[in-house]
Amino acid sequence: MTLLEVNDLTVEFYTEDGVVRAVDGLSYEIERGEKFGVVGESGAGKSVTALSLMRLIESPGRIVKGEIRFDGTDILELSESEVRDIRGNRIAMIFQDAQTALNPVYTVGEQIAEAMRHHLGYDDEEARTRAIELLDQVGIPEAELRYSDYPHEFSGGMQQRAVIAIALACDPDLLIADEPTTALDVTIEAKILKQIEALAEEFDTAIQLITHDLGVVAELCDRVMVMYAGQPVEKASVEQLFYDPKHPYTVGLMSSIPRIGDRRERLQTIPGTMPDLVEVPTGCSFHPRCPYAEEACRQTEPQLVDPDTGDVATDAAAERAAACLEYTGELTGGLDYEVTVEGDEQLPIGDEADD
Amino acid sequence: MSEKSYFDGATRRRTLQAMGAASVVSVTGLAGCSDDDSGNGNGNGNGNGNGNGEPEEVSFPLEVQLETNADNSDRVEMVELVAASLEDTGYFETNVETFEFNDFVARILNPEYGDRGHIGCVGLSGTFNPESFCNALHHSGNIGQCCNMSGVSDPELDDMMDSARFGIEVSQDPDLRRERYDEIWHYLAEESYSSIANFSVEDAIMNNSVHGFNGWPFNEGLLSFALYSPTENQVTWMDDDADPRETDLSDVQEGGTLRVGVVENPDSFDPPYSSDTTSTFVQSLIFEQLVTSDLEGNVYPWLAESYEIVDVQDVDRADYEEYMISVAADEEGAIDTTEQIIVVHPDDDPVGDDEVRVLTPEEAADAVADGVFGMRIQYELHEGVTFHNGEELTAENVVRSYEYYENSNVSAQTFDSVLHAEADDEYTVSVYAQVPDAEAERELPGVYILSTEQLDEIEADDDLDRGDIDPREDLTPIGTGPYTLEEFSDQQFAEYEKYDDYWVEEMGVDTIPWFDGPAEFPDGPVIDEIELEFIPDDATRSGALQNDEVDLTYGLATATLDDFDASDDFIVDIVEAGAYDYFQTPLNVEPWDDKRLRQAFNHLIPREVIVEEVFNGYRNPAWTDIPELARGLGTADYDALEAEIRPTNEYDPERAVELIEEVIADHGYESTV
Amino acid sequence: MTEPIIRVEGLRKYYDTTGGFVDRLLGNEQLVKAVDGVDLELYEGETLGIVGESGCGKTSLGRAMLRLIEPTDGSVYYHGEDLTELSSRKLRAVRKDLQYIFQDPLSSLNPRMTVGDIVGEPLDIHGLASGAERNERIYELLDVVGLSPSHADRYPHEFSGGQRQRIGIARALAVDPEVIVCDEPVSALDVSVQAQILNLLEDLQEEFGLSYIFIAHDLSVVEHISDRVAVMYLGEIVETGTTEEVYQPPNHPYAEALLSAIPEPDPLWDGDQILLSGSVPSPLDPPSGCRFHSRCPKIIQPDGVDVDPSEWRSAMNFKHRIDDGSSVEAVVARTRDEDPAEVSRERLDTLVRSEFDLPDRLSDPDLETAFSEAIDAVHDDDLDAAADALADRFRSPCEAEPPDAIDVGGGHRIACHLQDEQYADERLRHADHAD
Amino acid sequence: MSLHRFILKRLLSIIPILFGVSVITFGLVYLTPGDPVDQMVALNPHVSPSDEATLRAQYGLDRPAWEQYLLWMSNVLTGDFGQVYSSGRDVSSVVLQRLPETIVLGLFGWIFALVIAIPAGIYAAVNKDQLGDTVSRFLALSGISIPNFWLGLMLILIFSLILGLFPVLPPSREPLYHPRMLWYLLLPGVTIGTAAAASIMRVMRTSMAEELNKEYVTAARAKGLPERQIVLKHVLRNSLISVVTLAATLTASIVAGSVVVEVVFNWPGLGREFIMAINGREMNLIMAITLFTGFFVIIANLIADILYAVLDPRIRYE
Repeated sequence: MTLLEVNDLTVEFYTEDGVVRAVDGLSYEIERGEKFGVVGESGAGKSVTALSLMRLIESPGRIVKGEIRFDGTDILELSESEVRDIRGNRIAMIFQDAQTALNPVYTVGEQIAEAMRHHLGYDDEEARTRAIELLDQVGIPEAELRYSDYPHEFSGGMQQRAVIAIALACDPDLLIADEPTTALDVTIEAKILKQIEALAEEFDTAIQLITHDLGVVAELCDRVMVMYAGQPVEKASVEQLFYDPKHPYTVGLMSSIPRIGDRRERLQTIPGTMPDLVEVPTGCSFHPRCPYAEEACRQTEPQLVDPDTGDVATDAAAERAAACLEYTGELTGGLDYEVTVEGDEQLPIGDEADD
Repeated sequence: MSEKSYFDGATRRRTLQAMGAASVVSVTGLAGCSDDDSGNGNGNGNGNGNGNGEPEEVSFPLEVQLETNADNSDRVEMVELVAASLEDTGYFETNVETFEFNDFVARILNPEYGDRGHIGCVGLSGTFNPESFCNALHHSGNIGQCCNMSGVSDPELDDMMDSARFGIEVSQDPDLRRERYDEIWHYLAEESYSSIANFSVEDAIMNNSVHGFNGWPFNEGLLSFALYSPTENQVTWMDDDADPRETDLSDVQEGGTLRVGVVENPDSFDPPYSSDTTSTFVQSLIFEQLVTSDLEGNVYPWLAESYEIVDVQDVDRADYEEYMISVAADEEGAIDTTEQIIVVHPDDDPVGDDEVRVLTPEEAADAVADGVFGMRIQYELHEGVTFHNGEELTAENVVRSYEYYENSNVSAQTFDSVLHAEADDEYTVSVYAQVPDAEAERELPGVYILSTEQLDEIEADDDLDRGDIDPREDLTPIGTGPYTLEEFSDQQFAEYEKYDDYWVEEMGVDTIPWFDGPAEFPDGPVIDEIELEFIPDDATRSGALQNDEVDLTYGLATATLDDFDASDDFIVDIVEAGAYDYFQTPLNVEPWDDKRLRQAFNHLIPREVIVEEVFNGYRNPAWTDIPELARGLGTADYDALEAEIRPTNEYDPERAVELIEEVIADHGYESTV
Repeated sequence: MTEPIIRVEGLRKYYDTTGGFVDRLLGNEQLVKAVDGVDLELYEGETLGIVGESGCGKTSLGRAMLRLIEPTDGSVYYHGEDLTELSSRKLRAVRKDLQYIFQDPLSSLNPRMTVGDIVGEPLDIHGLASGAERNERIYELLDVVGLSPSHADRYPHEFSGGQRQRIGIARALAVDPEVIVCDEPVSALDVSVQAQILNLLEDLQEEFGLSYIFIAHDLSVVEHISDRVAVMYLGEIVETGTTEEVYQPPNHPYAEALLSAIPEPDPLWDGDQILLSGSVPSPLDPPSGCRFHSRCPKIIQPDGVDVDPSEWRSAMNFKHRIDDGSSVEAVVARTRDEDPAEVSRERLDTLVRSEFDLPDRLSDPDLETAFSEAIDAVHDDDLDAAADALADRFRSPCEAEPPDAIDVGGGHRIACHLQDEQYADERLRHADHAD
Repeated sequence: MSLHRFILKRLLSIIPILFGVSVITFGLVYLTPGDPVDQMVALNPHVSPSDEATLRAQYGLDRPAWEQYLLWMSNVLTGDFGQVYSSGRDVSSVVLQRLPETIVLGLFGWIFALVIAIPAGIYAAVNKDQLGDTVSRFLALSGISIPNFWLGLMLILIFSLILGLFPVLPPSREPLYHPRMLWYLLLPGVTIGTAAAASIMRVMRTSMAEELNKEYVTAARAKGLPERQIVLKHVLRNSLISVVTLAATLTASIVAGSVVVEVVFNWPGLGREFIMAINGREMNLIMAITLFTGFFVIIANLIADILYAVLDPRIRYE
C-alpha cells in the first residue's frame, strides 16, 4: 500500500536575485516499508524535498503547488497543529549534521524523550526508560549513563546515532534520512547504515534516503530517484539504475566516482557545475553539461518518460522513467555509453544494459 | 529645572570659616611677591613676574587670560561677560580658561600664581566682620593662602587692615574701627587690587504652610535663626489655612512639623569636628553659644545673661615669649606636638626654622595667671539653663567646651584669637584674647557649649574619640538648644523634637535683659517637629518642594527662583549674604602694575548686567567692597561710602579707555588700537 | 631509491589542553597527542596519500610538516634541511616551495579580496612579479586551473565550491612550488566536481613536476590519486607502502577494516564489511600497546587461548567495558522491563552474553571460569572485583607492547604484531576464519 | 574542573585584580591636584601653611606616594580601610552602610532590565522585521541614547510632579526591604535599567534570531514540538548565553549609572558617596568604594561564568 504519494510538488524561494524554483514538479511514491533513495548533488533540491514533506519550508520558501499525500491525507491541506501531530510522530527525519541538529544545551536523552512525551503522552519516567532503550538499540554503549550526556560529550558517530534514536522515538511510518552518514568516517558510516536498515526492518518503517553517495544508495535502497536542478531526471529500481542507467547525468555521476581497484588513470567528469537555479538553462537543464546534447536539448524540455516506450511517466506511481529527449526520439545522435560490470556476477536485468 | 550640578553643593560644603559660608571664588593672578617687593602696587614696574622670566614686550591690544572654575556655570558666564566687555574696548584680546574646582583651587593657592599674568575669578564668603572682605584678598600673609591670588603685598595696606582690628584703641572704640575701615575701602578703591563683582543673597523657598519665615545671611544659621530669634523678634510657625503673607505675631500657631530640604548630608553633629555649613545647620538647633547676633551682626548675650570686657592690655604675641616652649618643625612646617598651638612666636617661621617657639594651653594658662593677655571678657551665665540630659549649665561646661575645641577641625579659627578660658565661679567664666582685638566680642565666644557629661563619657570610653558626638557613632548630641535630635539616618533625614525644658521657655523671653519685643512674642520656638531631608541635587530638592514632600528649602539655582516667586503656592525669601565673586588683576606683571589699568578693568565689569543676566537679579552688584551685612562695624556711614566709591565701580568703558590710553602714553607701550 | 624530497622523522605535535597554571602545578597536565612520532618520506613527483578517520591527526601532521603549526618534537628535512630548525625568515623563503591547500576553500580565501589579489598575493609576498607581469601571471594561473582571466576581478563568494578550490590551487601554484600539501581538497565537493579537481591535480603534477601530500579520509579518492599511502590511526602511522601494497590486499587490520567499510556503488556487491567495535579512543589517553587493540578484530590471543577471533574480540570488549565502567548499568543497559541491577545472576549472565554477543559458554573453559567469576562480581555490583577476575585470562599481547613498524620490503612498513614472526600462528588462525 | 575549584580559583584571581585596581585608583587620585587637606582648609583664611602641614603630617599625606600606598595596603590587609578624613568615621562602616542601598537599586535596575528586555527581545526575534520589531528597535535605540540623568529628571517630572504617582524622595523612614520601597524603586530602577534593557534586548533579539536559524530548531520542529515550546525551551536557553555575557559587562555600567541616578533620586547609595569622596579627595573612601564596586563587578562576572556553564554544558570551568 502506498504510504507517501508526492504529486507535482513545486517549491519556490524568493531571493533578491529572483524566484528560485528549488523543486520543480516532483512526483514519486513510497510504499510502506520501502527504502527509497533520492540522489543528486548539492543544489538538486533533495533537502528542500525532504523538508517539504514535513511542511518545514520556511520563509522565503513556499510550496507553490502539488500535493503530498501521506497515508491518504494531503499534508499540505492540514492545519498547523495537525501537521505537528504528524511530524516526529509518523514522519521523522534524520538530519545530515548531527552536531548542529542536536541542541547543545539539553541532554541527548532529553532530546529523545521530549518527542515521546509530546506525541505519545509518556510521563517523564516512561519517556526516559524508552529513550535509554532506544539509545541502546542504536548502538550506544552504556546507554543509561549516556542518557544524561550532552551532545558535545558524544563522538560524531554517537551523535548521529542519537539523531537516529530521536527519529525513531515515536515509531514513525516514514523516516526521512537526509545524508545521514555524509559527515561520518567510513567505519562509522558502515555501521550506521546497517543500523538504519535493521531498525527500519524492525519497525517496518519506510525510508526516504537522501544522499549524493551512490555507494550508500546501492547498499540501502530499493528504488531510486535522481534529481538535477530541482527536477527528477531518472527513476528506477536500484539495480536498474546501476546496471542500466538511462539518463546521461546518472551515467556521468557514476563514472566520476573513484572506486577501489579501479585502475583508470583519469576519472570521467561531468564538465561544468550545477546551474544557478535563478537561471536554469532552457530546454533540458542538464544540456550544458551533457556530452550528448544536441540543438533539440536546448529547445525542448524533456519530460519523464518510460525509456522503453517513450510514454509520459510523470505520475507518482511511475516505476521507471527518465527525462531525456532520447526516449521520445528527439535526439539524432543517441546516447553513446556503455556500462560494464567487472567480475562474474550475472546481471539481473538481462542484456539490455547498453543502448 | 536647575542647571546647577551637585558639584556645587560639594563646593559650598568644603569651605570653612567661623561664620561665613564660603563659596569659592576666583581671582586674577599676580605674582607672589617676594619679601623685598616694594609692594605698593605700582612700585614694582619691571614686570619680572612673567612666568618664564622673559619680560615680554607689552603691546595693545593686550593679551590676557581670564580663569575660573568650570563647575560653577554662573561664574563662568560672568567671566565670559567680563571678557567680552574687555574685548569690546578693542584694547584686549581675551581668552577664558576654566578648570575643575579642585584643580583651580590648587592653581590659585600656588604662591606663584600671580606671576603668570592671568586674571583669576573666585568666590569667597565673608562674615559680619568687615575684615573678611579685605583681608583674605589683600593681606600679604595670605599670598598662597586664601585668597590673595595676585600676590598683593602692600605693607601700608597690611598695616591699615591690622590696625583696624587689633590694638587697644580699636578694640575699645568701635567708631575708630569704622573710620579705619572707611580708609581701607577708599584705599582699595584707588589701588583697585581686586574687583568685587557682586554679593550673593541667601534664598529660602517655602510653601504656604510656612509662616513668618525670614532668612539669615548665612545658610548654616538659616533655620535656627528663622525658628526663633528674639534679637529680631523672629519666629516661624506652621499654619495650613491662613494667608502666609499675613505674619502678625498674634497669629502664631503652636505645633506642627516643618519639613526642610537640606542641600547636603552633614559631616558630623560634633561641633568642632565638622567644618561644612550643613553640619552647622543641623547642629544649630541643638547647640547654643554664649552670644547671639542680629541681622547686622550686633552681638547679644545669649547663654550668658550678660558679658563685659573687663580688661584690655597692650600685649602683642611676642610678649608671650617667656612662656613659650620650643618645638621641632619639619620642612613643610608641620609642628611636632600633640598640643593645641595657640601662638607661634611671630619671629619664628615653622617652614624655615627647625624649631619654633610656641604657646600651648598649659603655658597660656600660666600667662593668664601672670596677667599676660590681650583682653578678658567675662560672661555671667543664666542660671537654670539645662542640657537635654538634664545637666545644668555652669562655667565648667564653657571651659570644657573650649578645651574640646583644641586640635579640632576648627581650632585654627578658634585659637587665632582665643588665648584661654577660665571659670571665675560657678556661673561666671572669663575668656581671654591673645591681643587686643576689635572682633573679640564676636570671635571669642564662637564655640558651642557642650555637655560635660557627654565629654566625660567620651573621655572615659575607650571606643569613643573626640569627634564622635554623632548618631553615627551611637552618641546623640546633647546641647541646650530648643530642639533635640530624635532620629538621624545618614544621607537621608534627621528628625528633631522640641525640647520641653528649653531654658528660654522656662524663664520667659522677657527675662532676657536686652529683649524689647512685643508681648505676643513667644518664649521659644513654636514648631513641634523639624524634619530635615538631605537632598543634594537642586532639581530633586526643587521637585520635592513642588511635590509637597518638603515645606521649605534653599540654595536653589537662581533660574528657578523666579518660577517659584511667580507662583501663588510658594514664597521666596531673599536676604543679602556675604558671599562674593571677585577678580584680581596680575598687579605684579606689566602693564597691570599701573593702577590706572586696574581701575580701567574695574570700570569694565558690567556689574548690573551681570546681576541681571547671569544671576537673574538674585545677587547684588558690589558698589563698594563691603556688603550691607557688614556695615555695622565696617563703615561710619554706609550711604556716604557708597556714594563716594560707587563711581569707581560703575561700568564706564569711556573712562576705562581714557585710563588705558594714559597708561599706554605714559609707558610708551606699543598700541595698534 | 633516490633521496626523498621531504623526510619526516619522529614528528610529534601535542596540544596542551591543561586548564591553566594551577592545574599544571598540580600535575593535571592534559596533552592531546595529535601526532605522535611519525616517520614519512615524500619522493619527488609522487603523491603520498595520508588516510585515517577524523581525529587521527592527519591535518595536524600536514600542518606540522610545513610548520604552519609548531611541531612539538621531531624533524622535517626538506632537501636535507631541517625545517623545524629554521629561523622564521629562512622558513618564509622555503615556504615558497611548500604550499598548502585547505579543505574549506571559502574560509581560507579572504572574502574581501578579489580572486586576482588572492592569487597575486603570494607573488607580492615573495616578490616574484609585479605590474603587467603580475597580471599576466595571474591570468595564466587562472587559466591553468580552468578559470577564465575575467574571473580575476570577482570575489570568492561569487564562485561555486569547485571553482573556489581551483582558486586555492591557483594561489598555491603562484609561487611555483615543489610540494603541495592538499588537506582534504575535495571532501567538500560534489562528486562530479570532485572528479574535475582530482583530474586537475593530476594534470598539474604532470605539468609542473609537483609532489603532493594528499590528506583525505576517503580511501577511494586516496587510492585513485596516490602513488604511496600512509594509514594513520590515533597520531601514528600504522602502515606505509605503495598504493598497491597497502590496498591489495590490505595488510594491517585497520587498513583492512577501513577498506571494507566503503559502501560500494554496486547494489549486488556482497563483500563482507568489517565493523569495528567502539569508536576512536580519545587522543588524550590513547590505549596502551598497539593503539588499535581496543577495536582490532584480529587482536592477538594470549598463549593457551585459542578461540574464534570474533569471540575473543567480544570477550575483550566485555573486559574493556568492565574496566571503564562504574556500575552494572554501564555493562548492561536498563530496559523498560528489566533493571540489570535487580535481575538474578542467571538472567544477568544471559543479558551480558547477549549484549556482548558471546556464546552461552565460552569455548575456552579457563575463559569461561574467569567470565563466570566476573559475572558474579558484577551481580554483586563490584566492578573492581570483576575486573580482577578477568585480568589474568583476558589479556592480549597487543595491549602490552606497541608494535614496531616492520619493513616487509621496499619501504612497505606495517606496524602490527601480526607481522611479528612470533605470532605467525595467529596469522594462520585469521586466514582460517576468513574462509 | 569541579565547580568548587573553579570558584575558588576565580576568587583567588580577584586578589591580583583588586590589587591592580587599587594601584591604579591610588595613582589616579594621587596624581589629581589637591588632597583632602586642600579641600578642607584651602579656602579658609584662618589656616596657616604650618597648620596645613601639621594636618598633612597627621594624615600621613606628607609621605611619598609609595609609602602612603603601602601603609594603606597593610591596613587594608588587616581589615582596616582607614577613616574618612573630614568626619573621622570608619570607611568600612560608611561603605557597608551604603552598599545595600546601591545593591538594591542596582538589582532592581537589573531585574527591570531583564524583565523588559528578554521578552521584548524574544518578541522582536520571533517577529523579525515586522512592525513590533521595528518599534522595539526604535525604543531600544532611544533607550541606549537617552542620558541617565535626563531620563531620571523626566520621569520625576512626569510621574511625580505632573501625575503625582510617585514620591520624589525615597521613603527614607522605611527599611530597605519594606514593600513600599518596591513602588518607589520603580522610577530609579527604570532609569538605571533602561540603557541596559535596551542593549540586552538588542542582543537578545540578534542572538535569538541567529539561533532560530540553526538546524536544531528545524530538528525540534521536525519532532512536532509546538512553536512556543521550541522558542521558550530550545532557543531561549541558547540565546541567553550571549545575553549573560552582556549582562555581566553591563554590571559595570549599572554601577556607573547608579552614581547619577542616586543623585537625581536622592538615593543614599555608594554612588553619591563616591561623588562626595572624589570632591573631597577622600582617598580612603575612594579606594574602598572602588575596591568594593570592583569586587562586585568581578563577582557579577563570576556569576555570569557560572551561569554560562549552567546554560551551556559545553563550557568547562577553566
